[in-house]
Amino acid sequence: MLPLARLIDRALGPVNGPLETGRSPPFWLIFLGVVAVLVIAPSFLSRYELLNFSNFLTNIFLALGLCLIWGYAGILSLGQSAFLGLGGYAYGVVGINLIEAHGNTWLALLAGLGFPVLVAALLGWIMFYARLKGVYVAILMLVVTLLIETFLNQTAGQGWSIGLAHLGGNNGLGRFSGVIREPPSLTLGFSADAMMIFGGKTRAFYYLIVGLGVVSYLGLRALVNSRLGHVLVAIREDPDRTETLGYDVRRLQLGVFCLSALLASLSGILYVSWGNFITPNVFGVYYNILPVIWVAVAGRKSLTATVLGAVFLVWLSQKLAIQGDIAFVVLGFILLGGMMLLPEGVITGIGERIGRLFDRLGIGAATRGGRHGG
Amino acid sequence: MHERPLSFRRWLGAGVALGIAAGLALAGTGQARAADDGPIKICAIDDHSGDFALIVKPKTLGYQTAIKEINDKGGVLGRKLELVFYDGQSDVKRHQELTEKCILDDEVNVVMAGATSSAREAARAVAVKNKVIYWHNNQGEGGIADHYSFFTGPIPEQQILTGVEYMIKKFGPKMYILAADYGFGQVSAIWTHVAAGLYGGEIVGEEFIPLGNADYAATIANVQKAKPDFGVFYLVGGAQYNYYPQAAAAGATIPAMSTVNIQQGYEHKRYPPPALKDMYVPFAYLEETPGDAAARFNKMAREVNPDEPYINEMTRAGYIAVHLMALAWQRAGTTETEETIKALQSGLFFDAPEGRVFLDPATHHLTIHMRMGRINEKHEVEIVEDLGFIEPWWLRTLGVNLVAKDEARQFLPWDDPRYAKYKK
Amino acid sequence: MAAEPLLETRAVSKRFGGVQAVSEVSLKLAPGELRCIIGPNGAGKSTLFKLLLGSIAPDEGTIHFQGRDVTRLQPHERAHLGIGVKFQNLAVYNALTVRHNLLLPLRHQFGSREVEDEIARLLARLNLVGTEDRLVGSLAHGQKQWLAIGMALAMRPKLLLLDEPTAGMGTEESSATGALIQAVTAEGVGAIVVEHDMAFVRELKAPVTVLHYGRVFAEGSFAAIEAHEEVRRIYLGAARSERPRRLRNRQP
Amino acid sequence: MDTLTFIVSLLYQYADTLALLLLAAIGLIVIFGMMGVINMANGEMMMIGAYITSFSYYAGIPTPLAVIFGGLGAGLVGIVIELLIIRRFYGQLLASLVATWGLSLIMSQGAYLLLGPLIKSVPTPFGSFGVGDLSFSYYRIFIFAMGLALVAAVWALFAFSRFGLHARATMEDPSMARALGVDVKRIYSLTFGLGTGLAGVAGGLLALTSTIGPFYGQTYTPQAFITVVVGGGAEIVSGLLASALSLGLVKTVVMNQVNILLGHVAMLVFALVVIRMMPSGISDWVERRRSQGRRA
Repeated sequence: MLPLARLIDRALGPVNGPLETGRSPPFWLIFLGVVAVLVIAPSFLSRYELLNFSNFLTNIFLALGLCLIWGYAGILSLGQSAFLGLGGYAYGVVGINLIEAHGNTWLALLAGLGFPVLVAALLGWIMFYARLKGVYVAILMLVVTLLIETFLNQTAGQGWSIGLAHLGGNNGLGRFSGVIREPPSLTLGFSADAMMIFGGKTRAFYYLIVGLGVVSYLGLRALVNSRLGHVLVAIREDPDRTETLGYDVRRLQLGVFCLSALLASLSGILYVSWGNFITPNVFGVYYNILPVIWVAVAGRKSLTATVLGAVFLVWLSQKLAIQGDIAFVVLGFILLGGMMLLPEGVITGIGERIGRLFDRLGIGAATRGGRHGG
Repeated sequence: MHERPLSFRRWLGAGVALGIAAGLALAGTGQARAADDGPIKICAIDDHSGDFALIVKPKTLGYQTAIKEINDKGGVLGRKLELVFYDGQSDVKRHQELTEKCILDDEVNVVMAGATSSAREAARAVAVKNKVIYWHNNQGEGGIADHYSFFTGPIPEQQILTGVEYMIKKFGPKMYILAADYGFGQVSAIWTHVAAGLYGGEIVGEEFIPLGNADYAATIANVQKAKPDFGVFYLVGGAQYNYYPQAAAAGATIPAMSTVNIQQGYEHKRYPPPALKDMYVPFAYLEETPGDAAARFNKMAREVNPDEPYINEMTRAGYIAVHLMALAWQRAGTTETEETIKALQSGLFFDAPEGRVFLDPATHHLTIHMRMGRINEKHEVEIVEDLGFIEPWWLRTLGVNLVAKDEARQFLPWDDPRYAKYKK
Repeated sequence: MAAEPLLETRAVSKRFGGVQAVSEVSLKLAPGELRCIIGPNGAGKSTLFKLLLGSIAPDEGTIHFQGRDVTRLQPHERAHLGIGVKFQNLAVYNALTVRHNLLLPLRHQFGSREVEDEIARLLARLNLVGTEDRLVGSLAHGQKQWLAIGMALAMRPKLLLLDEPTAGMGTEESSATGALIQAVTAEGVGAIVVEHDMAFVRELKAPVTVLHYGRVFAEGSFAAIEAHEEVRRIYLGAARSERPRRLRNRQP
Repeated sequence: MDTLTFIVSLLYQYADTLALLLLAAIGLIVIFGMMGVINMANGEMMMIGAYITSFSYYAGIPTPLAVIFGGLGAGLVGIVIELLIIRRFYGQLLASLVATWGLSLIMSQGAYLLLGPLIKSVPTPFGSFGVGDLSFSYYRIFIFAMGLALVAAVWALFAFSRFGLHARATMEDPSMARALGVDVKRIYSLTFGLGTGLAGVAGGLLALTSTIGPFYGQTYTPQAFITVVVGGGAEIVSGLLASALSLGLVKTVVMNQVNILLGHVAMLVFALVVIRMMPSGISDWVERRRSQGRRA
């Protein structure tokens, strides 16, 4: 074994367990390379490209959260965007009310992270403590999110205000009132004259997302390879059995569901900070099918594949939008085709297949079947 | 114990990662910047998929028709017009992203985007922030006063006030409002209250229908119980159109007025008669609009796209917007934004398919020749009254004058103290 | 403390819709006692099993474990009290290694140092030495069954519930399993084996309880049960007389 | 308004709500109950039924036959889908759910691309009748009756036919059924086809009183889901009936007394309360009460 590999193995111990794709030294070298490219990217991207790329990246947290609950813990939510939306709305409502008085958005950030988790806790308590099974959880979440959309759509009237924040119905938070009060961008800092504003076009925002993305990715890798991660996989494989091994499956499911809501709400807050805009659309069918497509197509049992899949597919659906009508059909075919041909995910699956081909040809070293955690 | 040989699989996974990152990073870095002698770019973001595709698709045809017509005559300022089209997918966030792309990436000269008020606001906010001229080209709830924003669709004082006044005179004072339960429907309902107050009407019932609601047994009974003289319907989207056949089947059809049905969704062509009998529409444009100009316009549009099922009010609005921009660029002698806005505010008029339109410098809305149409039992359109040329006067009565003073807000009927008493 | 049974059910009953799955079953099990529960298909064996492990609660009756009423406790709570379970199906985690499978139960009571010794001890006992880092998906069928029993043992249970522990095993493997169960009970662990395979029950030489239509039909030594005319009849006639059992909760 | 009119009106509305819940959910719950699969493309099957009904009608085929064609067409499509797609996801319920969601995207948007947004509606038959000040549609009452008739037909099919016997055996224990000589794969294909066929008939029936477009069926999907969640998959017929009757009551009362939005909200809240209190579905709960009553 290469000494370098041993060194990396030791340094990366917590994040480098068997429950994640990509554990070899070359992987980590390339990982560092990618991070380096991300760090220098703003110097060669145009203003639009940076803005657009930042937008793509805001989705990562939503995707990671879905990957965690679906791929690792076996809970599929078809309404995951509900938490993105609730996070965005809660952040925006508090932000609009406090930005002028406080000059920062710390409390808004807290509200944006906390509110969706509370909702997730309530729904999760109902669903998991009733031992509701998989497909019910999946479709109930879809019904819940669609109903939130319907509710928010009708909040255009004057009465629907929370303090200074007018819910604005279908027009979006803070709109549809004489004076438009947009939700503010994240404004963080510890003294009044050293506030940092993370608007969508700023490099600060871009670096914030890249930083949070790397931290979340590594943090989740550590989580899934920890004892808790093993328990989650055990719950996915067989909840009844896991219970008899002394684990309170309901509580763990609830906990991981709340964590995924937290991640989704982070996407929501960043999305609002990016464009100062959020509408009930984010609760609709398409916003909820998109993360499912990313995670399913990329490979739901791998955080790495999920991140790559999310960024690539968001980029693709924007490209498709430019082509016109065919966007949804193509996405539908990608989802269906991906699931039928490579059920473990395209990114995971193609890699595995080519790896096997090379093994057969005697190129490269033997791989141990399935050790990638798939 | 954890010894694991390198595998091609892992190499590959990482390679894909790097490839995508690099691809994204490099995508488009080499794009050529628009030169001043290149084409003038008009960004159009219309829904060609999703819920609103049916009503919005004809709008793109309006842009295409105008651009073809202008380019055939040599373009503007010696430059051709070019349509940069994106599918908004009936998705608000998509409108926001694509507007960013139009402005920052394609560097277009004008943005025309969004049909629903939400998509409009998403796109408009981006355009305004980037100081780019924005057009909204279908009917709307009105009230927007903004330096960069221009409108070609009819607004409440042109449609709702006149329409309700006509209906009260013809059928009596009692009306029942059915409105889609979102911004547009709610504001239109308030305007209807205002109209009822101004013209001696009485609102005997009001119901807001969630988007996507498909069955109307309760609503039909409620309407019948209230015994209105006529209905005022602001129903939006496929599921809400269900009201009409269901009411017809229950034998509960009443004369009704709408500002969105027929002129956008051509329901009279899509439903077997007589489901929409006695539907009254105060319209700027229908394919059935009388006159040579309308006939010429329909023919021109059909040459551009023979498959379009119906030339609707949005086709006309898109068509006018492009022509007005062309006139403004011509008059300004440049495509520079501030100069162009000055030209747009210089009193432009254009011979639109329904008659002459005048772009009001003070409010950035149009004076429009409005007509009242009735759908008969065979689902043909009868023009029952010529409502005449109606100015966009409401914003002016609130003191808005965009020539003299910039604004960046939307006035809603509840912002007008004179109307406070009509609200419930 | 022989007076206090390890496990006692007092007239537990469970209905599913219109079907009475378990009816007033009363059982007693002493520490270190081994008991087999048999019965034709649909006799209520699996329902009783689920009632004992706690994944369903009885409609009536109570369940006591070491004198404590556990009727309303959840499976994970019962697991911590010392009830270990091995399901009929191959309830091992194919996506995890043998080591991680064992770690799941072991982590409750062992620190990182002792846990290694415990794993080694279990592997030796289960004939699984050398498979530690293999994914469970790649093990042979019998090995998986042993691992499943091992995971139940890893909880250091006082009572072991085993549902068809030898399903799908060859004769030799079955004998080894029987020996393992007997060895465990010899250490003072009570065990209930729900079994369909009469040959294996014979091998265990343990007292037998026969369920029929959800009721305790007969009880006694294996020899007595084997000789029991009525038992022979219901077993042979089972296929014909079985009432349609409706399947509930067909959720994934 | 007199009391009679009020009662008739309320009953009519209840029947109307019930008809929608039954028709939207019946195909879904048959497939879910028998196979455990949630067919996310149920709405699209209704769309296919509606489209075929409309095309047939305008091709000169009598309306009842047109609706039957709609059901047959959707049933055939369902069998093909089962053979090509669902079959690969046996035992992976979440995966089959996601795959059918992808299918739903393809079918709705594909129908839009191929056939456009404009499908001619079919005229509503039968006319109307009046009670007091109000008038009502005969056809809406007819579709309520049809909803009940379809439920009864499903019950009879499973209770009395050979297919039903095999299907029930398969549902209870597929490997046992296989051992007894049942062609389990064929049963699954036919069951899926039956479910989509029912959705197709429902789509055709509702098409006679609705706008038809590519997204027509999706309108009914949330209500259908709630009905299935509340009903549970264990008892197809009694589950569907118990669920639709209770949900319909909640919705009708709230809609009548407050507004439509709260009618929908009340349905969801009711569903959440039901699953918290009776996780195995309302039919199981009802049956248990009943059997307790019998015992007492």
